[in-house]
Amino acid sequence: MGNFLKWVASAALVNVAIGPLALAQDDPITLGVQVPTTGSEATYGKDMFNAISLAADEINADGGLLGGRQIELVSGDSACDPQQSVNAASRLASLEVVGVVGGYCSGATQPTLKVYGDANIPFVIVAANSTQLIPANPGNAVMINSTGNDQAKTALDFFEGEEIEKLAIVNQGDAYSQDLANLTRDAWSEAGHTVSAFEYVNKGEQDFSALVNKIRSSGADAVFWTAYYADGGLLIRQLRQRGFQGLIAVGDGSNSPKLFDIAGQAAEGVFAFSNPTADFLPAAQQFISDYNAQFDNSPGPYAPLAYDGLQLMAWAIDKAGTTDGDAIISALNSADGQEWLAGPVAFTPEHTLSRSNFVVLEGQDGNWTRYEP
Amino acid sequence: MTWYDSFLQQLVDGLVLGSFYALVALGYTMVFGVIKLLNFAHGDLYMTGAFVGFGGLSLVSGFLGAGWLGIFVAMLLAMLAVGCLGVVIERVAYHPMLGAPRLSILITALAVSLVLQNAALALTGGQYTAFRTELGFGGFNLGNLFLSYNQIVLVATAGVLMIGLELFVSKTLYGRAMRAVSIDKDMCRMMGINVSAVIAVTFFIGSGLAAAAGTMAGAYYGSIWYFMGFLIGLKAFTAAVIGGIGSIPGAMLGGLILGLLESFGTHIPFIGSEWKDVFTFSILILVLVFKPTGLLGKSEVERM
Amino acid sequence: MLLQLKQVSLSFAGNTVLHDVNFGVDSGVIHSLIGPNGAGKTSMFNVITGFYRPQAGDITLDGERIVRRKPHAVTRLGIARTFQNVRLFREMSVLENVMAGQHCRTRSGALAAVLRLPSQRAEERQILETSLECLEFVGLLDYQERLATNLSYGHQRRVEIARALATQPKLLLLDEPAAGLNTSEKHALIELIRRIRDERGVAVLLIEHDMSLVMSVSEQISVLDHGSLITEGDPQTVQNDPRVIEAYLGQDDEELAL
Amino acid sequence: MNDHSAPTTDEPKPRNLFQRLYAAFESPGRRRFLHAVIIAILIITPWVSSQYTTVILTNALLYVVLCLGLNIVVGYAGLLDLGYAAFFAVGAYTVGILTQQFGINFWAAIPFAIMAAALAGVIIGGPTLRLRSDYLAIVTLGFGEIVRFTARNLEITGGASGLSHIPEPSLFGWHIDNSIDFYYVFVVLAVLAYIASQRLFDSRLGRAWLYVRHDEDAAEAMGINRVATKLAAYIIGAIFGAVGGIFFSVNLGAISPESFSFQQSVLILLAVVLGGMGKIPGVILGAFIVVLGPELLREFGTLRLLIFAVLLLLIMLFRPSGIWPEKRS
Repeated sequence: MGNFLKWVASAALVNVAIGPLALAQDDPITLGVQVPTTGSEATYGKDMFNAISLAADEINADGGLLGGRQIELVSGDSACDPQQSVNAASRLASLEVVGVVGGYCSGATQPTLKVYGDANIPFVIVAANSTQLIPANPGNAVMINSTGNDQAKTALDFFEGEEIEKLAIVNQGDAYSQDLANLTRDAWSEAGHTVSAFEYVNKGEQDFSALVNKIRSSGADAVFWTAYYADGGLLIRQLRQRGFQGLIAVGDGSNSPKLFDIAGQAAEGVFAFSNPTADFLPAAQQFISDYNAQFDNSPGPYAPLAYDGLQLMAWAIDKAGTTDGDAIISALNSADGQEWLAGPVAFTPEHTLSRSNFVVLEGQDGNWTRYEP
Repeated sequence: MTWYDSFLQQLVDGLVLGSFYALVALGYTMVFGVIKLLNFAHGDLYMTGAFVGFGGLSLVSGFLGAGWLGIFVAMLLAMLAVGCLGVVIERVAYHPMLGAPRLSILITALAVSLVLQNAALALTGGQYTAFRTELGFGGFNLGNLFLSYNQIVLVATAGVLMIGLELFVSKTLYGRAMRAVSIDKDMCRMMGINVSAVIAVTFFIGSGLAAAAGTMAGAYYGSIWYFMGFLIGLKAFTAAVIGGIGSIPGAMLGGLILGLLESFGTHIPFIGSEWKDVFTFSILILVLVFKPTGLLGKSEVERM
Repeated sequence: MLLQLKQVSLSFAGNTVLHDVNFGVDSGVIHSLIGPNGAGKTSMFNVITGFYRPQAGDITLDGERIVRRKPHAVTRLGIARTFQNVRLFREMSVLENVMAGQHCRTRSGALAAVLRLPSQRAEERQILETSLECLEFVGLLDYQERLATNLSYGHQRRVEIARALATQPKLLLLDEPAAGLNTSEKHALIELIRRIRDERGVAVLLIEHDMSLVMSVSEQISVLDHGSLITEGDPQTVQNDPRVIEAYLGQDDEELAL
Repeated sequence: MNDHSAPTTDEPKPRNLFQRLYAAFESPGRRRFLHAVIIAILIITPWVSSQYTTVILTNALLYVVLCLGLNIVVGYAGLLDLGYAAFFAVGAYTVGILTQQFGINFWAAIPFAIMAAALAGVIIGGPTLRLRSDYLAIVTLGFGEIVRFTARNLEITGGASGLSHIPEPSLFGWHIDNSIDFYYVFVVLAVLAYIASQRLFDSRLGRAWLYVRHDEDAAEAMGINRVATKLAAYIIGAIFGAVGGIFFSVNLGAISPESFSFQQSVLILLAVVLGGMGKIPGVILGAFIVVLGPELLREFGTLRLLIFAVLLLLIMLFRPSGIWPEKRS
């Protein structure tokens, strides 16, 4: 029993106290990380946590913030559940963190906005991008992921450019992928094209054979998968195995190189919509290799945004020159094109990303390359 | 594709999916048979089986390759290991609870499920693991009907396992003891049957079958993760109940029916696939309303 | 006639259990139903109380049809019963057991309970008083706090009778109330049965194998054999009826020994 | 066991620490004192603790309401329910839709939500009550999933994103909007749920649940309508769940299908069984454990649920009938 507890305790230390153990100074700057690290979404949450801690390590190694103060991260596991994330947010607020970075599940992020708002804590929302977050934002939060509208627009242009007529759209029934699917469907029908199939699958389902048959018999020219890479990889495999010849495109939840691990050969020639990610920015090559070295894994779809989120927060703290909430919030909103991995950051008056720079990627030789039609 | 071809394709696909459900449902139903426990950790044994099978395959692929031969060996390893794990779980977590209220054992099973899931989460870091094999995509067409070799091997393997189980239960001493224990434990004790041993064997076989299904699913679909047991556990439970929980042929039938329901449920005209699960659960409820003990379940003794 | 069965037939999977039974119980009498094992006596109880549905026939209580009614409805109309093998709520106290009987004589529901309405409190008092009175009647007032399962078998039988009386029946059905009792307990039971009729005016219909008890307590006896009623009458008549002797012969002579 | 000649009280058995501790609170005087202390602690807490504590206590009190409701179904009537979150969802969504989409006043929407939940109780209970408990388990699970999928698929429920901007309620000019306000709302709800549970338990209906649970035939022979009694348990349990959901929705201001998953149902059931089915203080304890446990383990990051599960397993192994079981069983 004693040994077990020791094991648990040491394992927990490794997990939580990521940060400048060796260089710790007297007065660190504590930042909260709100991502799901348990439950079915932990795959994505842990990936984001890793990227954020990587960014914190880099900043700390460079001498920290505000003249040498180190960043210390506190995990706030949201478990992708609204109530749990409110609990986590309240805990972070009570710990008086200087800022919070994170936000993955839109549904779980939304109720936390008020918690941080009331405590006047700056919040960089890195992945959650439902349009419902915009009016719920009391002004202390900024969203650095483009909203579904931008992506739907990119998708529309791309599919039209490829002369697609009948489009099959598949989502996973969660807020993010359903939202993107609905927006794309509406845009596609409005443009006078046919949505030949509009389908749902459950997260964690492995067998898509019935779905693939349905898509095939609907005569779709192209399939658009709006959800995440893990199940997307399985769908792509099964589509190709069953002889679907048409075009396959995936949304930014699937733009991870891990898609190739799961889908294998079948992912060759698959298109993805994405912010310019890690893979083509010179700075990002370093990120990928660092990430691989530290976590023995390649970064997932939201790792670059998560990394940027912490960098942005650190930049704002330095710019504000203080840990005061108001100063940091106004510094965040003054961002004018700061750029790390996922492109320049600047905000609209609604605190959302002021640009859409979705690009189209193509799977080639087990990795993403920029696609220019 | 014509309507007819589409129908046949759904049928074949439903049967493939159903054989996974059936294999997992068997474990549910067997454990329920002997100790009247809804073993909610069963889906997680499937997950554990997939990971052990994955480990096993990387061990043996060096000299056996990662084709079906290697996968079979890995599957046997997984069955053995997870079978033993099942026995250990029964000994540690369920056996001390046999006198407790049945709901308490159910909650214990939930706790075991949480332990397995979160241990896997901690050990894998939450990552999806690609289950790489050398299986081809090959297959053949019968008219417009496509059958892959993998599907055939898979269904055949599941079939062999199920027939083997049926033979074991009906022909061997242990199998008969198992049936006897499911009817009256106290009587069995008086007759000198080692009830604990029978329960252990039941857990071993049930867990082993889940591991077999897990390994095959990993190899066939190509990726595994710590949460993969949840949904199939739920579905296998559903399948076992449709067939009549406690009945071995019932679990097989229930698994196949559920597979077919899901396969056809995706294609119901006018309502989209988002209603597929609503459709499946509605059928389940209807079955139970009209046949309260499942399709092949023994009907209750009349009251009084 | 308080209870009236007309041409009642019951069968299970082709096996006839009751065949064209015509049978009646007068108000305020102690009436016994006897017959060899397997004659269909308990089945008849189950038909009367609504646990079994007869395939044919009619049953009335005080002129009201009770056939095809659910057991709880039959109880509400005034028939209470005990079971051949005592069916108390074993893990509940004796008093709580008896209180069950008052359920069908009260009506307050969830809302009244949550709000503790005066009517509900009055009803709870009534339940308690009636139950205590019934316990006192069977002489077990001192045992009210005990768990039913901790009582002796004889006492359990009495609790079951008290519970049945708490439903305030017109007719009480006792299924082998003397089984498993010793001689002194049997005498006490005879006295209790008489008091139930004399003091409470409840008619009693009992199934019993103990012929001395039957003969001493009954005013009317019906004999059932192979699902058919073979004779009826006062103890003297029945005792001397050759058909009765025939029905019991070769079966179990001792049961007839008086 | 068999032949007690004289009426004695049940002989005291050697008692362990737990039992003595419980016994200390069985006498009415001490219980009243304890109630007063607990109420006082509940009132003072938000003024002496952090916002975080207030928020998780609010959550725990919500669970108290839900668990007491499920306890009526599972603990009193003995019906296994794996889809209790469905009632929680019906309450939350009814209020959410009526207030946010139709602009109906929150308090006016409550009766509709309660009626909707009662109706859901009838729909779920009606056809299923003759099933054996294991079958009941899957049917209730199925209903729970049907409700969740329906919420996810319909437009009026906001699809997978759910409903947001559910207006905060006001009561006689008191605008209930911050975490302390909601904390007190849930204190009131939990206390009401406690009183209601206790009163139901001590009533004719409460006893009827126990009779039916112990011996259906004997209960029926005593004039108790088995089906109506069980249905009443479902309906009342549903109403408790709906009340929890109603205030849950305004507390968070946003609801989405993931709050009403199978795991949610399981967690509530877990609290009930862990604490001690049928025993009100036990159930309350269970509710606090399942909410506070994972929170206290937050330090452990990803491992917190693993540790929680192991602790849970140990508790069940050492206290198989729950931590604070019903006295008799």
